[in-house]
Parts: sequence; C-alpha cells; structure tokens
Amino acid sequence: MLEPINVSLESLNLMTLAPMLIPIIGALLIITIDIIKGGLHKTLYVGLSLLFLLMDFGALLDASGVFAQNGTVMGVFDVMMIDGLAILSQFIIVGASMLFIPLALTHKRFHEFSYPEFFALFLFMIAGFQFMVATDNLILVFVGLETSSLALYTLIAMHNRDKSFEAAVKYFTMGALAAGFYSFGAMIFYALTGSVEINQIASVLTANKFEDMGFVLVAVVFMLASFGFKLSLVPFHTWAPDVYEGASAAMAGFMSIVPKIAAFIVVMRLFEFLVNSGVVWLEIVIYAFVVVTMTAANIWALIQTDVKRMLAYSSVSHAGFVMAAVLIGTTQANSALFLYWALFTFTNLGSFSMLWISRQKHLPAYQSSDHSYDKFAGMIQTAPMAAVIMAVFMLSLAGIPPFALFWGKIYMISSAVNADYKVLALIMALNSAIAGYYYLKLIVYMFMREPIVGSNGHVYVANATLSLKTIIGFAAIGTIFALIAVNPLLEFITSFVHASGF
Amino acid sequence: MFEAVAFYLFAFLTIAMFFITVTTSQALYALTALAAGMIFISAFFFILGADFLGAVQIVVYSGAVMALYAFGMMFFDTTRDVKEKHGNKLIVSGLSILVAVLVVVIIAAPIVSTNMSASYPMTEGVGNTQEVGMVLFTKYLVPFEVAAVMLLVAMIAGIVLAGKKMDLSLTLMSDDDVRQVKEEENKKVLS
Amino acid sequence: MEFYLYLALFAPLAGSLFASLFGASKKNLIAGLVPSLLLFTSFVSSTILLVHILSGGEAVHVEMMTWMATGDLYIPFGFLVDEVSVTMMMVVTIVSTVVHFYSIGYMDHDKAFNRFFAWLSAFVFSMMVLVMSDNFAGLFIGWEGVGLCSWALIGFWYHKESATWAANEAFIMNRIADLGMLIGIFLVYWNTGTLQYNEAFAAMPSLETDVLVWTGIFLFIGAMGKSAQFPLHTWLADAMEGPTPVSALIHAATMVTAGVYLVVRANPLYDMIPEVGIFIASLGAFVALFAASMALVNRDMKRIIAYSTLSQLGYMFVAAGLGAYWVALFHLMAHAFFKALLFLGAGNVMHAMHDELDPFKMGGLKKAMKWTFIMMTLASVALAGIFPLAGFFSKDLILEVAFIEHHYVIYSVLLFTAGLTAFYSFRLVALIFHGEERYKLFGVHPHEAYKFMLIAMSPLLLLAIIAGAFKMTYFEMVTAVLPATEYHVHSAMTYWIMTIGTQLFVILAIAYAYKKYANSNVKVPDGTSKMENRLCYKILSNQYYIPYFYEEYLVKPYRELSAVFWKQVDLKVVDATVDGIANIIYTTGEKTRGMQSGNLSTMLKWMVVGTVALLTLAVVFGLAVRYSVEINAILSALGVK
Amino acid sequence: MFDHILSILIFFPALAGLFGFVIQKDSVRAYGVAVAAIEFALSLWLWYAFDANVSGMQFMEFLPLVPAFGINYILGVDGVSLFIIILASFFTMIGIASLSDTKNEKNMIITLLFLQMTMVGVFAALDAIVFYIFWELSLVPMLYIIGAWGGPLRIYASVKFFLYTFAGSLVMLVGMLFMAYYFYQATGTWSFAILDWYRLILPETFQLWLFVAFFIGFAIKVPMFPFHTWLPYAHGQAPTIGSVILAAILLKMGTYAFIRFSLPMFPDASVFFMFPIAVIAIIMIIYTAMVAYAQEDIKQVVAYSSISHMGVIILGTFALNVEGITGSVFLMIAHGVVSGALFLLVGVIYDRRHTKMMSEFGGLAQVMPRYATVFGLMLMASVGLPLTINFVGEFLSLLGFYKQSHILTLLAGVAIIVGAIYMLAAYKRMFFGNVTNEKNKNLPDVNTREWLALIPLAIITVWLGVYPKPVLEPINNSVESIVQLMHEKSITAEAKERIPNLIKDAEAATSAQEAH
Amino acid sequence: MMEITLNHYLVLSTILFAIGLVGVMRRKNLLMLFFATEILLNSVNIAFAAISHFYGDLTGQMFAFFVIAIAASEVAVGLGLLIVWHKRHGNIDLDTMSTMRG
Repeated sequence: MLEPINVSLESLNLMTLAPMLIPIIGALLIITIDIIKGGLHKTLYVGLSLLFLLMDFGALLDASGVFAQNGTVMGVFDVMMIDGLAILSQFIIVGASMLFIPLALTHKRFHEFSYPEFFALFLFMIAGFQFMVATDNLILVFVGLETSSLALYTLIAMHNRDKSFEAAVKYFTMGALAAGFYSFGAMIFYALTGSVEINQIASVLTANKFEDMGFVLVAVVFMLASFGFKLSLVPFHTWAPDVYEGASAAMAGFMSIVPKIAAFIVVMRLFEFLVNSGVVWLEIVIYAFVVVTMTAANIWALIQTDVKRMLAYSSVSHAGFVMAAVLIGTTQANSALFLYWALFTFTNLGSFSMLWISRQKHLPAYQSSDHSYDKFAGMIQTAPMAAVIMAVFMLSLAGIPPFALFWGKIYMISSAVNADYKVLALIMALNSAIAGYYYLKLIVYMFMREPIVGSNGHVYVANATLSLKTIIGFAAIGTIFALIAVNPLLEFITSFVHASGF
Repeated sequence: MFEAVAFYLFAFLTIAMFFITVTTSQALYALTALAAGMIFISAFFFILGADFLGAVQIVVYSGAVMALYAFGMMFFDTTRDVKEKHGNKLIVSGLSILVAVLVVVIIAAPIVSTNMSASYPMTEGVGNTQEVGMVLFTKYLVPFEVAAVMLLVAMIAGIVLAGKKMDLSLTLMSDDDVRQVKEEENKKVLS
Repeated sequence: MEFYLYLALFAPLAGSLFASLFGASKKNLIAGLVPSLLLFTSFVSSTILLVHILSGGEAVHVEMMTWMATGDLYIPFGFLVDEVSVTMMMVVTIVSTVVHFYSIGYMDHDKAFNRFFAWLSAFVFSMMVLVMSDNFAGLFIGWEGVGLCSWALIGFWYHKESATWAANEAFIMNRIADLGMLIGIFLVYWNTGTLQYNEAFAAMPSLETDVLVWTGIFLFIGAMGKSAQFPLHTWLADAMEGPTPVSALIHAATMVTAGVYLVVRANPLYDMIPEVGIFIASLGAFVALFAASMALVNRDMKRIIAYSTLSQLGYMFVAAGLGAYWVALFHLMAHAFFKALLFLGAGNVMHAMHDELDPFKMGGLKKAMKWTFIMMTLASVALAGIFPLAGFFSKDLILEVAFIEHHYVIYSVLLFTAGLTAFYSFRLVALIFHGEERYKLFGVHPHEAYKFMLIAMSPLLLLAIIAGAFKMTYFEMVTAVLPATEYHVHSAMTYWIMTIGTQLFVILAIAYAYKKYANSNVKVPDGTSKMENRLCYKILSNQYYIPYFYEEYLVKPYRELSAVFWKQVDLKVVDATVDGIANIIYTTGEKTRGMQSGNLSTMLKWMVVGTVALLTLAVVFGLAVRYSVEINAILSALGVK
Repeated sequence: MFDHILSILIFFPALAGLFGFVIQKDSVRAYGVAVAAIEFALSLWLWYAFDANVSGMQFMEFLPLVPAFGINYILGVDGVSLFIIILASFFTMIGIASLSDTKNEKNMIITLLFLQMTMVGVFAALDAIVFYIFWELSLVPMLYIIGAWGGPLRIYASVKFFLYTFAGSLVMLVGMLFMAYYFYQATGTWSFAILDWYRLILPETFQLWLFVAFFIGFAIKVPMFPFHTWLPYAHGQAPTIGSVILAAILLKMGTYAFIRFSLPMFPDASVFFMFPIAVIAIIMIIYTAMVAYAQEDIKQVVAYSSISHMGVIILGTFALNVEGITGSVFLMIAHGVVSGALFLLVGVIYDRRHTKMMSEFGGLAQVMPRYATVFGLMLMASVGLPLTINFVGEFLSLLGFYKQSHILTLLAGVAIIVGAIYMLAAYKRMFFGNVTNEKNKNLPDVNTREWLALIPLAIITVWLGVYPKPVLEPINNSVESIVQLMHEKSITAEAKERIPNLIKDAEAATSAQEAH
Repeated sequence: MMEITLNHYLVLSTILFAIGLVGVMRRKNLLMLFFATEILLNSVNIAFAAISHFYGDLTGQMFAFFVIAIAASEVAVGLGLLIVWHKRHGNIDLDTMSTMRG
C-alpha cells in the first residue's frame, strides 16, 4: 500500500510559483471578462495585460530579492527552480512583453488585437516561458515550451492574412518535429540516467564519467536539433525568415527575443555542464553552430529585399553570436549573454516597432512586400525624426558604439578572448563587419536615396499612436543611453549568474 | 515467452500500421492505420505494466485525437486520393536509410546504467494508476497544472482559429470597411 | 651691421610682397619700381657689409629666431655674413638690381608685369637666404626657394606649352638633386649632431672617411642639380623659355652657381675628401667640354648662352673640386657679370627681333643696335677670357690651377674648351651683328632698347671689364675663410708660355668664328647643307640625344608605368581583391538562398538533414570513443603514432 | 568651468547640433558658424591654457562608465593630440563657413557638428573603449555626408568607406579586448585606460600579435597600402566638405593611434615591424604618387597625394625617435591643413564647373589668377617646399627615419620628386596653357566666402612653415616622454638600441660638455 | 532473443521514430504530415514506458503522460490552423504554401 505523504506547505515554497501564476490569473480574468461582457475595447485588455505584467515584474523583483539573500530556491517538490538564470531571463521575458503589449494600440485596426483571446493567449504564453526557464525538469520544460509555442502559433495566425497562416503552419509543423526531437532526446537522457532533471542527469553522467558517450551524444544531438530550431541555428533556422515575415512586425520583434531567451536558458542549463565536463564533440559542434549560424545568416541577410526579412536573418545571426556564450561557458560569457540579450531587447524591439509603426494595409505599386527597402527610400526627407531613430537602431544592431548592442558585443567578445577562444573572437568581430553591410543598406536607403515619387512621410507613421511612440521612445532611449545602464546591469547580472553557479 | 511473442507481434503490427500511415496515398487508410497503430501501442503499455498510460492512450488517441482527425478529414474532404508531388525521392530515401543505419549502430550496445537509482520506484502490489496518481499529484503537480493550462490554450486556439472570428480579416480590411462592419454588428445587437 | 644684414635680406622680400599685392591687377609701374628700388637698398646694404668685411670687420653672425627644434635637432634662422657670403651677396644684389631695372623696360608690354616683379624679387630673397644662411637647413630653404621662383619664372608665360614644360622639368630635375642634398643634410646631422656650418665642420675631422665621402657625394648631388651638371643638365637649356632677364639673373648669374657656392661653403668637408674633389673636377671638366660642344651648332641664341653658362659652371667646379675654392668663387663672380650682360644683350636683340631666337635669321644688327652690339661683344670677349677683361683673370686662373695640380687631362680639356668657348661666342656675335641683314627677309624692323635699359646694363659692362683688377683684393679678403692657396706656376717661363699660348688659341678661335660666320654667305640653314647632315652635327644639335633619351626611357616609361599602376594594379588587383571578397560573400548568399525555398517540406528536410548529420558525427565520435582502445591498438600496429 | 574643457569641447558641438534641429532652415548656417567659432575659440583657449613644458597629459577628466569592466571616461590631451583637436575645430569652422549652396543644408551642418564631436573625442580619449566609441562613431556622419551629398557613385563609395574601416576597427577591438585581458591577468583588475596600459610590459610574442591586430585597424584608417582603395572612392565621391574633413582630420586618426597605442604599448613589436612597415610606407609614397600622376580627375590626384603623404607620416612615426615622431605629428597637422585646403580649392572649381576632370580645364590661371595663386601656394606646400608647413614635418620625418635606415630613407625621399611630378603635372594641365574650353572663359574668381576659408589656411601654411615652434615645442615634449617610455619598456636588445634613451643621452651630453 | 530487454523496446521506438521522420519528410498533405508527427511522439512514448518498466521508475510514465497531453493539444491547434488555411485556399497542400521565400 502506498503511504500517505505528508507535505508541509512551507517546504513547497509556493512563492516560487507567484511570477507564473500572475499572468495565468490575468489571462483567465481576461477570458472571464470577455465571457461576461463582450465587445469591450482593446485598450482595456492592453491595460489589464500591462497591469498583470507589471505585477509579474514586481513578483520577480521580490524573487530576485529573495535570491540575492538565500541563493537558489527550489519549490513545489523541487520542480521549480528559481535561480539567477531564471530570474534574469524572466526579467527579460516580462520586460520585453511589457514593451510589446502597448504595440497593440495601433492607429490602424489589426485583426488579432481586436480580440481579447489574443491577450489571454499572450499571457498564457508568458507563463509558459516562465515555467520553461524556472525549472530544470525536462518535463516541465517541455510542457512550458509547448504551452507557449501553441499560444504563439495562434498569435501569429491571428494576424489573419495568408502570409500569417502560412507562417503559423510552417512554424507549427516544424515545431511539432522539434517537439518530437525533444522528447526523443529527453528519452535517451532518461534511459541513460533514470532522471529527467538536469542536475540529476549531470551528476549521474559525471559519476559514471560519460561511459556511454555515444548515447550521450545522441541525446545531445536531438536536444540540439530541438533547441536549434527554437534558437534558429542554421540549418534549423529555415522557419525564422518566413515566420517573421508572416507575423506582424510587432510580433516578429517579440519572437526574436522572448522565445529565444527562454530557449537559451534551457540550453545553458543543459549543455554547459556537458561542454565544461569536456565533451569535445559538443564543443566542436557548438563551435560550428556558432560560426555557421552567424556567418550564413549574415550572408543571407545581405541579399534580402525586405527589411523585415533582413531583420529576421539578422536576429538569427545574433542568436548565433549569443550561442557563443554557451560554448565559452564562463561566468563572464553567461553574463554577457544576458547583457547582450537585455540590450538586444531594446534595440530589436525598437527596430521592429519602427516597422510596425509604418505598416500599411494596402501596398502601393512600387512596394513588393510590407517593408521592402524601397519603402524607406529618402525617409530622412519625409520623416526625419523617424529616420534618425531607425538609423540609431540599425547602428546599434551593427554594433556601432556607444549604442546598446555594442556593449553586449564587446563583453561577449571579451569573454571569448578571456577564455582563449582567439579565433572565435575574431570571427565574431568580422561577422559584425559583414552584418554592417545590410544594416547600412537600410541607412543608405533612408538617408541617401531620393524618396519615391508619391510617397510622403505619412507612410512611416501610418500606425502611430501615442503608445507606439512611447514604446519606440523607450527603445530609442534604451538604445542610445545604454552606456549609463551597462554598469549596474552588468553588476546585477554578474552577481546573479555567479550566484547560480554558471 | 508470452512477453516475447506479444512484443514481436505488436512490434510488427505497429511498424506495419505506421508504415502504412506514412506511405499510403489514401488519407482514409492512413487515418485508420494510425488509429490502429495507436491502439497497438497501448498494448505495449499494458505489457509494460503501465496500465494507466495504456488507458490514457486509448482514450486520448482513439477517442479524442482520432475523432478530431476524422472530423478534419471530413471537413477537408480528403477522402479522395491526395496527389502528392514528390520532388526528390532520393533525399527522402537516402535520409531514411541513413536514419535506419544509425539506429542499428546506436542500439548495437546496450545502455549501461550501473549507478542509477529510481527516483520514484514502483511499489510492489500497488496498482499502476494509484502510483501514477501519487507521483502526478505530488512531484508533477506543477507540470500537470501547466498541462491543464496548455490544454486550455489549445482549446482557445482551436476555437479562435476554427471559429467565425477568423472569417473576416480586420487586418486586410480598410478602416472604412472595419467601421461599417462594426456598425452592422451594433445594429444587430440593437435589433 | 645687423641692421644692414636684415635690410639686405628682407628688402627683396618686401619688394616681392609689394609687387604681389598687384599680382592680379593690371600693369602698374610702381609694382616694378618699388621692388627695384628696394633691391637697390639691398645692394647698398650689401655693399656696406662688404666694406665692413673688407675693412677687416668681424663676420656678422645673427640668429634671428628658432625655426625647428625637436629632440637634439636645433635649427635656427641664422645668418652669416662672412667673406664668402658677402661676395655672393654682392653678386646677387648687383646683378639683380641691374636685371630689375632692366626688366622694367623689358617687361614693359607684358600683361603680367606685376607678377614678374613679385617673382623676381622673391627669387632674390631666396637667393639671399641661400647664401646668407649659417646652416644647411637655411641653405636648403633658399635652395628650394630659388627652385620655386625659377619654376615660376621659367613658366612665366604659362600659356606656352614649352614654357610650362620647361618649368616643370627644371623643378623636377632640381628635386632629384635636392633629394641628394637632403640626404647629405641628414648625414651631416646624424653624424655631427648639428646643421650649423661651423659646428658641423668642426666636428667632421673626427668622423670616418666613409661617412665624409658619402656626405660629400650627396651634397654634391644637390649641387649638380642646381648647377645643371651632367646628367641633370637638360633643364638649363630648356629653361631659356623664360623671359630673358630671368635667364640672365637666375640661369646665368646666380641660381645656377649655387652649386658652386655649396661646394665652396663646404670646403672643410671637401678638403678632407680629395677623391670626391677629383670627381667633381673631372665632372666639371667634362661638362665644360660637353656643353661647349653643344653650343657650337645650336641655333637658338639663348640656348647657346645657356650652354656657355653650363660650360663655365664646369670650370668653376673644376676649380672647386681641385680645392681652389677662392678661384671658383672668383670665376663665379666674374662670370655672373659678363654672362648676365650677355643675356641682357640677347634680351635686347630679342626685343628688337620680336622674340626671334635664331641668330641665322638676324645678321648685321650692329647698325641698328650699336650699344647692344658693343656690350655683347665685350661680354663675349670677357667670356672668351681675353686680357684684360674679367674672364681672363678668372678663367685662366682655373687653367693654371689644373695645371699646377698636375691634372693635365683636365687642363687640356679646359684649354680646348676655352677655344670652343671663344668660337661659339663669336659665332653668335658674328651671326647676330655682322654679315648680311638677313632679318629683312622676315620683315622685322629692329630697334635699340630703351636707353634706361642700356644704362641699367652698364654697371655690368663695367664690372665685366674691370672685375679682374680686384683679383688680389679679393684673394686677400676671401681667404680669410677659404684655404689660401696662391696658384703660381713655378717657373715664370711656363707661365708666360701658357698664358700667351692660351690667348693665341682663343684669338684664333675667334678669328675662325668671324671668318665663318661674319660674311655674307651665311644662309638660314634649311637642313640641306652638308654639314647639317653630318653625324656629329646631328648628335650635337640633338644635344647628344640626351633629352630624347630622357623622354623615351624615363618620362614615357614613368607615365606608362603610372597608368599601369593605376588601371591595372590599383583598380584591377588591389581594389578588385577588396571588392572580390565582398562579391564572394554576396554571391555565396545569392547561390545558397535556394535553401530557403519557402517550401515547408524542404524546411523539414533540412531539419532532418541537420539532425542526421549531427547524428552521424555523434556516432562516429561515439564509436571512436567506445573503441578507442582497439583503434589505438590498430593504429599502433600500423605504425601510426 | 574649464576643469571640464575637454568634455565641453567634445559635447558642445553635439548638443548644439541637437538644438540645430529647431533652427529655421535659412538661418542654420549662421548658427553652425557661430557654434563652430565658439568651439574653435574654446580649442584655442585650450592651447592657451596648455602648459607646453609638461610632457604628460593635461586637462585630465575621469568619470566611471562601466567600472565593473574597467571602462571609464578618461580624457586628456598632450602635445600630440592638442593640435589635431584644434585643427579639427578649425576645419569644422571654415568648412561650415565656406559651405557652398547644398541641398539640405541644415542636415549637413548638424551632421558636421556631430562629426566634430567624434573627431575631438577620438583625440581626447584616454580610454581605449571611449576612443573606440568615437572612432567608430566618426564613421557615421561621414557615411552620411558622402552618401547623401556625394557624386554618382556616392553610395558605393560611402558604404565601402564605412565597411572597410569598420571591419578593420573590429579587429582592433579584439586587440583591445586582448590587451585588457592581459592587463587583467597581470594586475587582477580590468582597465581600458591607455595610461594604465602604458605601464604593462608584454612579452614579445604577445606584442607582435596585438600589434598586428591594432595595425589592421589603423592601417585601413590611414589608409596604408594595400588597404587604401576606399580612399580614392570616398574622396572622389564626397562633397567638398566631406573630403576636406576626411583628409584633414579623419585620416589622422590612424596615424595618431599609432603613436598613442602601437608605439608605447608595443615597443618591441614596433621595432620588429619597423622595416616591413617602412617598406609599406615607401610603397605608399612612390606607388600612390605614380597612381596620382596617372589620374584624370584633379580630386583623385589630391586623394592619392594624401595617401602618399600619409606614407611619410607613417615613416616618421616608425622612426621611433624624437625627431621622426615629432615630425610625423607635425606633418599630420601640416597635411591636414594643406590637403584640406587643396580639397577646398578643388571644391571651388567644382562649384563653378561641376566637373573635376582636368581635361575640362586648362589655362585657368588667366581666368582665375587669384585662385591659381592660392592653388599654387598649396601645391607648393604639398610638394614640401621649405617655409611651408609641410616641409617641417616631412623634413623631420625623413630625418628621423634616416637614423634607422639610410637606403629606405633614400627611397622614401623619392617622395619629394614624385610628389612634384604629379602635382606640377596636374597644375600644368589645369592652370597653364590657353583657355581652350569655352565654358571656362568667364569663370568668376574666388569669392568672398571662399576667401574666408582659404586665407586662414594660407596664413597657417606659411606661418607654421616659418615659425613652427609654438606647435613643435609641445609636440616635442610629449613625444620625448613617449620615446623615453618606449625605451624603458622595451625588452629586446634591438629595441633598446633602436629607441634612443633620452635620459642617458642627456647625461652623456652633459658629461661630454664637462669633459670639454 | 526471447528475453525481451530494454534494448528491444528502444530499437522498436527508434524504428518507429524513423518511420515518423520519413513521413514528415515525405508527406505533402498537411493532415497526413500531422499524422507523422503523432508517430514521432508515440514512438517515444513506448520507449519511455519501457524504460520506466525496466528501471522500475515512474518518471518515464509521467513523461509519456505529458507527451500524450502535448500531442493532443498540438492536434487541436494544428487542425485549427489547417481549417483556417482550408477556408481560404480550399486545399491543405503543402506545396501551395510557399509565398514567402529567399
């Protein structure tokens, strides 16, 4: 007979659930409101979402305070794990979401934002991501991942036009395949170690000194394939440009940040111990991934004719760049990952928001796609302020100092240097130069070409409302004055990463 | 002995069913084969003593999933032959062979798990369902709840996507059209 | 005395600046007069300084201000008026004053009258800096300054292609030599630690001979350019494209002698390296002959005089190379006077003949231009070295020096050249002033130059006649700083034989020239005569084909190589590599974009491909690890370490 | 207030540029001139307040930026940077003042003001990262200037300019990070402060690698052969003002950086690479001079001449003695003035004829005598005539290098010949001869606005040629301390020998005097 | 041979997984492609159950349970997407779905 189990409530540490529960409650509330009284304006839902995200953020602040005092907290039968990584990544997730949500208040009406389900799904998705990062249990990771992914597919499709359906289907199908890979990988890990908890897996593998190297590698391969998909590492990246193009610009910006940071956390947890325990094969493979992803994505970005697609490839490339942190695996590298991503959040969301703000419903004849380069020709003359801001974002993405991403870049390269990855550091640097070209291309269009006859500055602010402008303003300020924030950010991140043992 | 016979029988059957699923050009065959395969898989669960899992498998797959697929098939009218253009068979067959070879290689050696201890050992004389329940509602409580959320998400997603809401695309309509639609809706509400 | 020094130095600069104020405006007499008067002031100051020096006064040495100072290098603007420099100052100021006044008339009708004076005075200033500087750097300033002014003045009539070409040629050739000079200066600095003459020369005796030799050679290369020594001589003849006063001042009297001045100035150095001195002397002798030979057949009045200048410069270098510095300087001075005179006379002729330069197209001008005729004849006599004119004292002295120093080859070359000199000088005089009035064929009505121009020339005439008389005074003065070697042939007998022999030889040459060219048979050559078809005539009239050689084998290849460098190397190799790298990246993108076919099935295949590839790698690696023992055993069995 | 004079110098123009957005279009030029004039006055004040007898850094400022990573905002000037800063503010001023009518004048002026910030920043920065920030940032306004106001190939040229330099400086950035890492290993603290790095003595192999990394960044900026091909395009396409600033200031960043970074940090590597670099410098000098000779576009001539002159600067820098380095620093200023002026002059004729092909001109001296005069002056300065500003620098550079190698100096000295060849040839083609082209018959001579820019330049050209002392002296003091530092830091015997020990020399000199 | 070990199950699972992969690569009909993804997940489930059985550990069953849940949810969302697509285009052919490329 089974013995009844006595569990003390304190030992559960239910507070660890708080940050995830808040958005879930929010989502449920939104659905409830919609059921009770439909047809309410989207501002209500935006407000509510923002409110819950704020509360979430507050809960995270609280959790970070706890972490700073007590270190890593395990909760709810040790499934939840609130360590520095979890907190930092959740900050980014929630922060980016807060920047994203107001983008719903566009001037023009878009399908998804007119339905409260959108906001509910969005909040569920956030909760899913939060679960994903706040555990080292592969099951919960999987469930969290799927929760968020399924919501995300729907959110993309809800943009409701052919391209977005296509994008959603592509994303979904590949996601399903990736889910298969994930479960297979997890299965082998489980077969090897009898556990689905990363810490456990690590300790078992270390204890038997990687006897079954072949099996470990197979497991790693499937995990790599699965997360390679999420992180859009070449050759698992093929969805990225299409999905970004199909989704609304705002959603694309969001996608380039939040799902990836969540995946990065899992990858860090899963792979870094492997890399650090001397699995040479993995080191080589990740090295190759980093180099190939950075370079190939950069090369493809060069030839794009649509800004959004270009940015899609660019974010693939950035992901490759950041992947280097997993390879290097030092505290500095891991801190660099967070620093980079935090700064990337501002810049990339900003640039996608700039596309969003200029989104038209019906394309003029000279424009082949939503955001073709032609559209931005001569922008400096018709909408100087917008052009300057966009240029700042592009420069930041290219890594021109003193804009935000530069700091992430040097810290990351520095970490490569310090860990004696000389060639990698050089490749990372030179890739920035290649990347410079396509960012410049947009600047060239905006600043150096004559505007196309018949287009006026209104195009660039077709969608503008106060809230959009505010978000862009936030992003721009964050990008331009990152300099000031870098030091506190760095100290904060480093202490957290260090305290989590990474 | 019985175990071996059962294993090989069901292994053969599942493989055959799934093979049919991926090769047949008749959607209906594929669906049927898939459903059969699922059932056979549940047989493995029972063999392996995972009664609960077997039951869930049957309920969920044969009950829910297959019903959904069947519904979908009717909706899509894919009972007729689906013409699939297969561009490069070489890649597919090559990759399949490669996968198969790798499988053999991988499984050539048994998994050695010497210093492994069960985290949640099965207790003798206790029903599988009970054990599962015990673990599910302690250790895996959170995943369980999250799974619930996930199902909710899936439900909402399904409703949103398949429902009427997607029929009119606000994204594609110009602002004037949107306004018009709104007004009509309001009229309906009034009348 | 410092005041006079500065006055002498800066008056020309003031004049130049004054004239340049009117640079772009219409002709203004003031722009000519003021610089001329200022130059006269300079002349007066120089004279005062000369008197001061002559009366046994101390050399005037001033340091105006620091120019460059860095590290151990310290270069001031320092000026030194000693016996040598005061000589040069006198020469420069006298000739230039004359030329200035003369030019007021000569440039009368030129639109760019004002500009002319600006440059001319600027030249004088540069020349003064050159000769008065107390260090090599200052010398170099003047050196380059005169080069610049020479460039501007040769190319004064810049609408003429030939003039601008000649100007550039002169500048660039001088630059080649200046590089040598610069290196010489560097050598001086790094070995002696200073560029001041006195300190540098004081430090030299303790240096290795090698260093001294190289220093001497490089400094002399500088001198070769300015003084148009072979092989950098071609520019001088071409420089005759400039206005004639310019030729008189720059390309006869002053600038071209700067090289000689340099060697004289650096006499402590050259004294220590006699082998270089021999080389200088030999080159000088060669150039003397070489230039004279070209003058024999030339048909351009100014070029003939230019070659004669070249030839005389050769004489000076012989003297300087043989250590007879004061002799070189003396000849320099005397030559300045009569050669300037000759040029100015030629200027008069040109004016009269409407810029006709071919003496064959003149003839019989002595009637129309009596004074010019007299002046040019006397100048030619002086040039030929007939007693008692200046040339006799200075030039014969050089012959004596060569003889006394036992360089008989040089001596005989110089002697022969003296004959040639006499011949071509009087060939010119004969062709211009004697014989038939061939100019009538061309419808020219010659007239004598303005009177004041003639008056302006008269000091030169005077000096050309009497300069020889100052020989001993001069000797006493200048040997205060230069080696005081008196050159006397040991036996009086030899001396008289030599002197009289030389005189006779020269007179014979003159007579021959008159015979050949002062008669009525002289025709304008048309390329048909027997003489013109002779090989040696062709060689000489083509200047030994040296300009042709330079054009064909240096200028053209340079031009072509430049074009190749630009079009082939820079654009097609260096730049193309850069663009090529960019293109490779771009085309890689274009070629591989097919991977993103947009087809979901392809995407899924890519994912599987990626996974399978990784899996293969993993399996290979895993197997390798698993069977590492066996693999190692096999490998070691195979002998692979 | 003047405690932060450098910060003010850096950020004043940028702030003013921001305010410039609100200025009405027609008045913005006056505003720009006023701002630039104030900036110039401030920079002159900096000179006034600068103590020429101090060899170290002055007007130091310190502000922590990212102390966790050792990045701090450190500023300071010494004799080396002081004059380039002044030059930068000077050129911005006359650049704006002489700006001929351009479209979008407002954008241009604001861009120029931003550019000025970056220029001053580069030369005032004493922290590698701050230096790098300004270094990279300076590309952006220049990119815009070339790309928006340039000729037909402007986009190609500007992108090429940007990417090429950007790629190079990224390598440099990696070098900087390595340097910081070594510093961290040696001391246990992060620091990007240049003055801290000066104290770090690296093993020779490290020096070599780091030297190469820095070299690539600097060499592309200078630009050194064979990395120079962006420059002709950039100059050829840039508007006048762009070329002026590019030639006068931006190129100097590279050579300045050699003196600020490469020499004192890697003395042994500098000695090791001295001859290869000298050979490159000589190739630059002769080869580009020949290429310049082959050009048909007057602006290209000036552009290639810039490269040629930069070769001399590099040579002087790698003389590794006081004379050479002082000379090269002085030549930076000189070349800035002269080539800036030449580009302005080319701009003058371009404004009138809208072509830069020399074959279109000829006989301009008759039509535009004043123009021809100024051009002639600058040409002579470019050729390196004594008593013009260039000569001082060229002379000292070559003099300095002569100590290291006779033959190479002789080859480098060919500069004065080949320089004369292409310059005179170009001058001849443009100004001499008869006016053959009808369009040139009635060209107006230099106008007041252009005089405004040209006269000061002409004055400086002559003034500093005649009396370089006020500039040379501070440079000399700073350079002496750099050379001394290099000597003390160097570890190989060859470096000890090649780099003079000033203190010992001085002692020896005094003892020698006593012996006398 | 007669002793059924964990390896037998793993091989079976892997074979099924491979079949699933083939289906994923081969299928152009989206609905049938989804079938293949179901196969993938199910094949893993067998392995989980087997491992769980042979180790006497329940975690594997837990994982399998969640995988089933996930598979079910995916079906819902996937079908939803297909329906939307079908409403617009009247087909669910994967080859028609390539408006975005490059």
